[in-house]
Formats: sequence, C-alpha cells, structure tokens
Amino acid sequence: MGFLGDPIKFIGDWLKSLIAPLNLPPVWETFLSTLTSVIAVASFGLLIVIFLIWVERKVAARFQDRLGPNRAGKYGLLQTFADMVKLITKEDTTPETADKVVFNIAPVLSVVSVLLIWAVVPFAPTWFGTDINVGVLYIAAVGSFGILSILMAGWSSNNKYALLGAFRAVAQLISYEVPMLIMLMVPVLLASSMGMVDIVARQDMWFIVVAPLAAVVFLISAIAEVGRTPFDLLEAESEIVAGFHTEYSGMKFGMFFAAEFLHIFTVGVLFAILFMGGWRGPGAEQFPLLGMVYLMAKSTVGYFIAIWMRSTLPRIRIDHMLAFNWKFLVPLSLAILIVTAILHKLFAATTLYIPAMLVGNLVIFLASLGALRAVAQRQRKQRKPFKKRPVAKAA
Amino acid sequence: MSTVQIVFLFVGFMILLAAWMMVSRSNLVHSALWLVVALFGVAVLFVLLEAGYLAVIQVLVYIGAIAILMIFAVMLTRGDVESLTHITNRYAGWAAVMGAFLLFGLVIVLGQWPAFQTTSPEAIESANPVLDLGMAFVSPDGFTVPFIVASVLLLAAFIGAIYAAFPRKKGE
Amino acid sequence: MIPLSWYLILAAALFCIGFYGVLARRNAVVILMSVELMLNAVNINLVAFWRYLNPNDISGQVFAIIVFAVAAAEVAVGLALVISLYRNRKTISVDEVDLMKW
Amino acid sequence: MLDNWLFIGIFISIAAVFPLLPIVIARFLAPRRPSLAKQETYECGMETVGDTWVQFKVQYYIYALVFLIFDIETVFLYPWAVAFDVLPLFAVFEGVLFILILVAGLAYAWRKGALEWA
Repeated sequence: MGFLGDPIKFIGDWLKSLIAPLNLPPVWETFLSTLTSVIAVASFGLLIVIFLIWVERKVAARFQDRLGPNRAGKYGLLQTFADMVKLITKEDTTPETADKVVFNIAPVLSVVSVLLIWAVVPFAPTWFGTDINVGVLYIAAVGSFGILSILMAGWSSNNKYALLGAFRAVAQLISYEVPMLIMLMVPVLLASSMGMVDIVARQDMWFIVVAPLAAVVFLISAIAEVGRTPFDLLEAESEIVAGFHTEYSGMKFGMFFAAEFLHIFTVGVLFAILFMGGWRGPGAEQFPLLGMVYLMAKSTVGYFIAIWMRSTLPRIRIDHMLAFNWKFLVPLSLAILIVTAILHKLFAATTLYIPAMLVGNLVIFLASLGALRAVAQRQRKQRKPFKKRPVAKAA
Repeated sequence: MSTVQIVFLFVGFMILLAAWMMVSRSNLVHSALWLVVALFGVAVLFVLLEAGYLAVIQVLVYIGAIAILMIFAVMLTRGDVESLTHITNRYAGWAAVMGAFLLFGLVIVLGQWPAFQTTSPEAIESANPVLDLGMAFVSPDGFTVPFIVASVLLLAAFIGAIYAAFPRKKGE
Repeated sequence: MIPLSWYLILAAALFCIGFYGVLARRNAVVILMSVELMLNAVNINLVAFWRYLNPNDISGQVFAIIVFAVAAAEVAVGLALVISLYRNRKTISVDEVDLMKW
Repeated sequence: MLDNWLFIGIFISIAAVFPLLPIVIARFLAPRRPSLAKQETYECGMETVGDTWVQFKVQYYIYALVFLIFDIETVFLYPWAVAFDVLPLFAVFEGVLFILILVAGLAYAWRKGALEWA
C-alpha cells in the first residue's frame, strides 16, 4: 500500500518513528499526536479558503458574463494571495469610541466558530479529526459562537449602522437556525446516531433519496445561516452601509470575509456528509484518498448551488425573509420531521421503504405548494389595482 | 496533580472570575459577555464529567439562545442612566455578608457528608448515553410524564412571554 | 481524577456569587443573569452527583435537562416581564418598582 | 471519550491562534497613522447624531424567544431521534405529541401577529 494507500497513516507513522527515540511519557505522546492532527485539519480548512475565494470569484464572474480574476498568475490563481498581501499591509483603524477588547475578539471568534465545524468532519473512512457521539448537535452549538461574534462586532463598533446590522443579522440567523436544527434531526433519526462517522457509515442508501425535502430545506436554511445573497441582510450594502462590520478594516475585516467564504463551503461539506453519503463511493474503503476526493466532489454540489443562488436572486426584504422562515419553513420542517419519523418506523426494512418515503415527501411537497398558491392568490386579491404611471414621451 | 486536575482548576478559576465580573460590571453588555464566559466554563466542566451531550446543549441553549436573549433585552431596555453610577442597592453590603455566610455554611455542611470524600468515580458502563436518555424520556417506566410536562411548561412560557412582551393594540 | 468535593465547592461558590448578584444589583436584567448562574451551579452539582455517585442511572442527566428547560422558561418569561415593565415605567431598576407597596 | 474532547479543546486554541496570526502580522506590517478623521464613527461622512444605543423594536426579542423555545425542544427531541430505532410505535407518537404541543405555541404567536415584522 505504502504512501498512496493511506498517506495520513504513512505520515503519522513516520512522525511517530521520529519522536520514538525521545521516550516521551504517553501523555505527551497523546498530546503531540492530537496537536499534529489538529493543526493538519485546521490548516486544511484555512488553506482551502484561499482556493475557494478564487473559485467563487471565477464562477460568479461566469454567471455575470465576465472573466473574473485573470491577471495575477495563471488564470488569476494568485489573485487571493495578492488580496491577502493587500489586506495585511492596509492600515487597520479602530474607531475612537469603540469598545477595543470586544472589537478585537469578534473577528477571531467568527473564524473560530466556522473552523470548529471541521473538527468533526469525516474526510475518509479512517480520516477524521475526532468522532464525538454528539457530532450533529456540536455543529449547531459552535454556530452559536458565530452569532455571538456578530453581536459583539456590531455592539462594540459603537456605530448605529453596525448595531442595526448586527441586530438584523442575529434575528435572521437565529430564525433560520430553527429549521436547520429540525432538519439536522432527520439524518440523526435515519441513522440512529449523532456521530458524523456513524451517519456516513449508515448511508448505504443516500439520505437525499429517502428524505429529499429535508435535504432541500436544510440547504436553504444553511445558506441563510451563512448570510449570502439572497439572504445577505447582514450586509445589505444599499441599506445599512456594510452591516455589522462597517467599522472593520484591514485584516480584521479580512477575517470576517474568510469566515464567510469558509462557512459557505462548510455548508456544502455538511450537505454532502449528511445527505449524500459523505466519502462513500466505489473503492473508497480501500483508498482513503479516493474517499476524500469523493467528499470534496460532492461538497461542490451544495457549494455551487449557493453560488448560483447568490448570482441569480435579488436580496429578499427582511420582513419577507422572516415571514418565509416562520410561516413556511418552520411548519414545513416540522411536518417533514413528523412524516419521516412515522414512515420510517412503519416501513423501515421493508421493500416499500423507499417508495413510501418518496410518496410521503411528494404529498408534503404538493401540500406546501398548494398552501403557497392559496396565500399568493389571497394576496393578489387584496392588492389595490395597479395605477398606470404616465410614461415619458420619446423626444 | 494530574492534567485533568490542572484543567479543572484553570476552568474553575475562569468560571468564578467571570461570574464575579458579571455581577460587578456596570456595563450591561459586558455583564452578558462575562456570563457567556462563565457558561462556557460550565460546559467544559460537563465535558470533564463525561456528559458530552449536556456540554453541547449547554453551549447551544445558554450561549446560543439565552445569552442572545439577554443581550437583546439589554438593548431593548437601554439601561438606566442612573444605574451606571450606582449599580447596587443599599443592601449590597448585607448581601455580600449573607453570600459569604452561605458559602461558609454550605462548605461546612457538605464537609460532614460522607460522600464528600469520594475521589474517583466508577466507570460509565453505557455504550451510548444519548440513546439511554432517549429511551428514558419516552419509556412508560421512565420519564414520560416529565417529558410531556416539559413541553406543556415550554408552551406556557412561550404564550406567557409573548403576551407580556408584545405591545397591546389599542382597545385590547 | 478530580475529587467530588472540588466540584461541590466550585458549585457552592458559583451559587453564592449568583446569590449576591440577585440581592445586590438593581438592574432587573442582571438579576435574571445571576439567577442563571445559580441554576448553573445547581446543574454542576446534579451532573457531578450523577457521575460520582450513580453513573449508571441516567436520571441525573434527565434532571439536568429538565433544569435546562426550566431555566429557559424562567428567562423567557422573566425578560418579557422586564421589557413590559420598561415599556410601562421607563425603568428596570427593581428599587423603583414599588407599585405593590401602595 | 475524554480523548475525543481533548482534540476539540486543542482545536479551539489552535483555531483561535490561526486567525490571530495574520492580524498580529498585519500590526507590524501595516502603516499606523491614526488621525481624528479616521477614527471617527463611520456613518457615510455625516456627523453622528445622538446616542448609538437607539431604541430597538420588541420584535427582535420575540424572534429570539421563539428560537429559544424551539432550541429547548430540540434538546428533548435529539435523544428521542437517536433512540428511534429501538423505540416502540407509541413512543414515536409521544415525540409527535411533544412537537404538536409546541406547534400550538407557534400557532398562538402567529395568530397574535407576533411573527409579523412590521
């Protein structure tokens, strides 16, 4: 097998042989090996951002019929490094009236909250940072640090726009966390475990097949959690300057920026793990590297949908967005959870399992479409007739 | 001193410091942020006690929801200008004395209890504590009634809180 | 391992700090925060008792979760009352809320 | 089990160090020429009027409240979902009953108009 069979194990063994002559006590050995794997996972997370920023700018440019970055390096690949150099050498101003300590902690916390998710991501059969038995809830829990960091940033800036932006952002994030939490329960329920490794291991049939609606609702609410267009009320440049990070400049702004880019890809990774079988694929059991490739390839699905939505849809008004969540997504997700639970209990391990699940999903889908239609029709009736505006005559 | 004990002492000190800062700061948002630090420390304690599920929901519920709710409430009430100058009432001295007395009494009373000397716990046999928890919530000889009563309690709190916080319309 | 007594003393100290906060502070929101501290101290105790005295009976954890639910309910209603109070009296200092004395 | 959490403990510290590094590097590389105009609060060039701490709508609190209630609900439901495969059918309906009781709360908030933004 050697290096190509399982590179991580290969490198790990090599490192172990390196420190073996030192005869460290076992506590230190555990500590060092944990530290090494932590640094490996965390730097993978951060390095991938550099690449992702380039990918996203290229893809978004194609949607808008542009070329995107193409000057720095081949295909503009070095563009992100150029941006990094720029951000590092920019002057970093802190407003006089800001609460300095809180102001400086907030950007760090926002990166931490996203990076922490990567601790439980199973990259391949034997490659994962750690496998805690509450993995799914852990993901939801570290997300709350992100919410806190936004509040801290907005409040400490001592700027009306920043505070207003932070409040709107938090209202949005906590609202969309409800359907996300409920939809995270569906894979947990189907796999009977909260561990990420277990969830991947139980997906002989991808969960997106048995619970397609849950996957869609999860993706929508997770994208809203990131706060990208069409859900970018956090920033809403045309309304509240730049939202909660109005006062940030230089590298601290860069950290918020990096956290956002990493977060959107993390959503894709989570979508792939929870609903699309994670690293599973032909040959992945033998060659972990192949599993990693599968996971990254599957992750681009959710990631691409997010970029697609971003470059296609306009921003939603805040009242519409919250109403969409509380009056549509939350009831819908509860209905999906109840129906999935009952059908899973009744039909699991029978031949009718997949058809029954699909019919259940179809019924919910049609019912929700009908409800949306009825609401739209009622609103159309209530609307005042459209007044024709005088049109300027062509000179 | 084992590593775990050092971690415990560090976290315990952090919790008490954060708790003290929380009750003694005049800036309400700072108070709330110190509260977050203290609550996070408690989550670390839960990890040390091998209650991973509780640690995670401690972060999810307390930091993700309750702390946010606190900060929102602080913002909504704008803070009294007055309370910035003297944040405690005139019984603060007595409160401190009573608190110290309570701590003293608690330690004395606890010290006489034989289980106080327990130094090392038994191992946990259960393979999956979260599964046991789920079983306990819904099995008839477990905690079915508390489970349903909890949902009724939450419903009552929900309706009560909305009723109290929501501004009355005219004529209501 | 850590002795049980460390947890109990820490929880007692945390409880007393919360107790002081409830009695001494004037601001109603801080009083609610202090109540949260006290509830957390109780939770540390519950989980420590579960772990050290009876780790193979799940009821200790169940009890802690019920405390979570109660704490959430308490905070939700408490803060709603504070907001309602602020709307009607323009203050949240508990010293000045003395309507019942009349 | 504690080993798994040790990983997360170390991860938290490393994850805090990583974003700190560029910020600290920038501190040495970036120019620092503070001036009064730069350090003013940025409100599109206007001078700031009044206190930053403007009065917020109670709506924000209501959303946080609904979120809190659903958060607690998930705390009870996740163990139920984990134990799902070994539960008898009536236990499934207990969970459904739990959800429905809270849906009643959501329905109340909806009827009361507490979910409206305006």
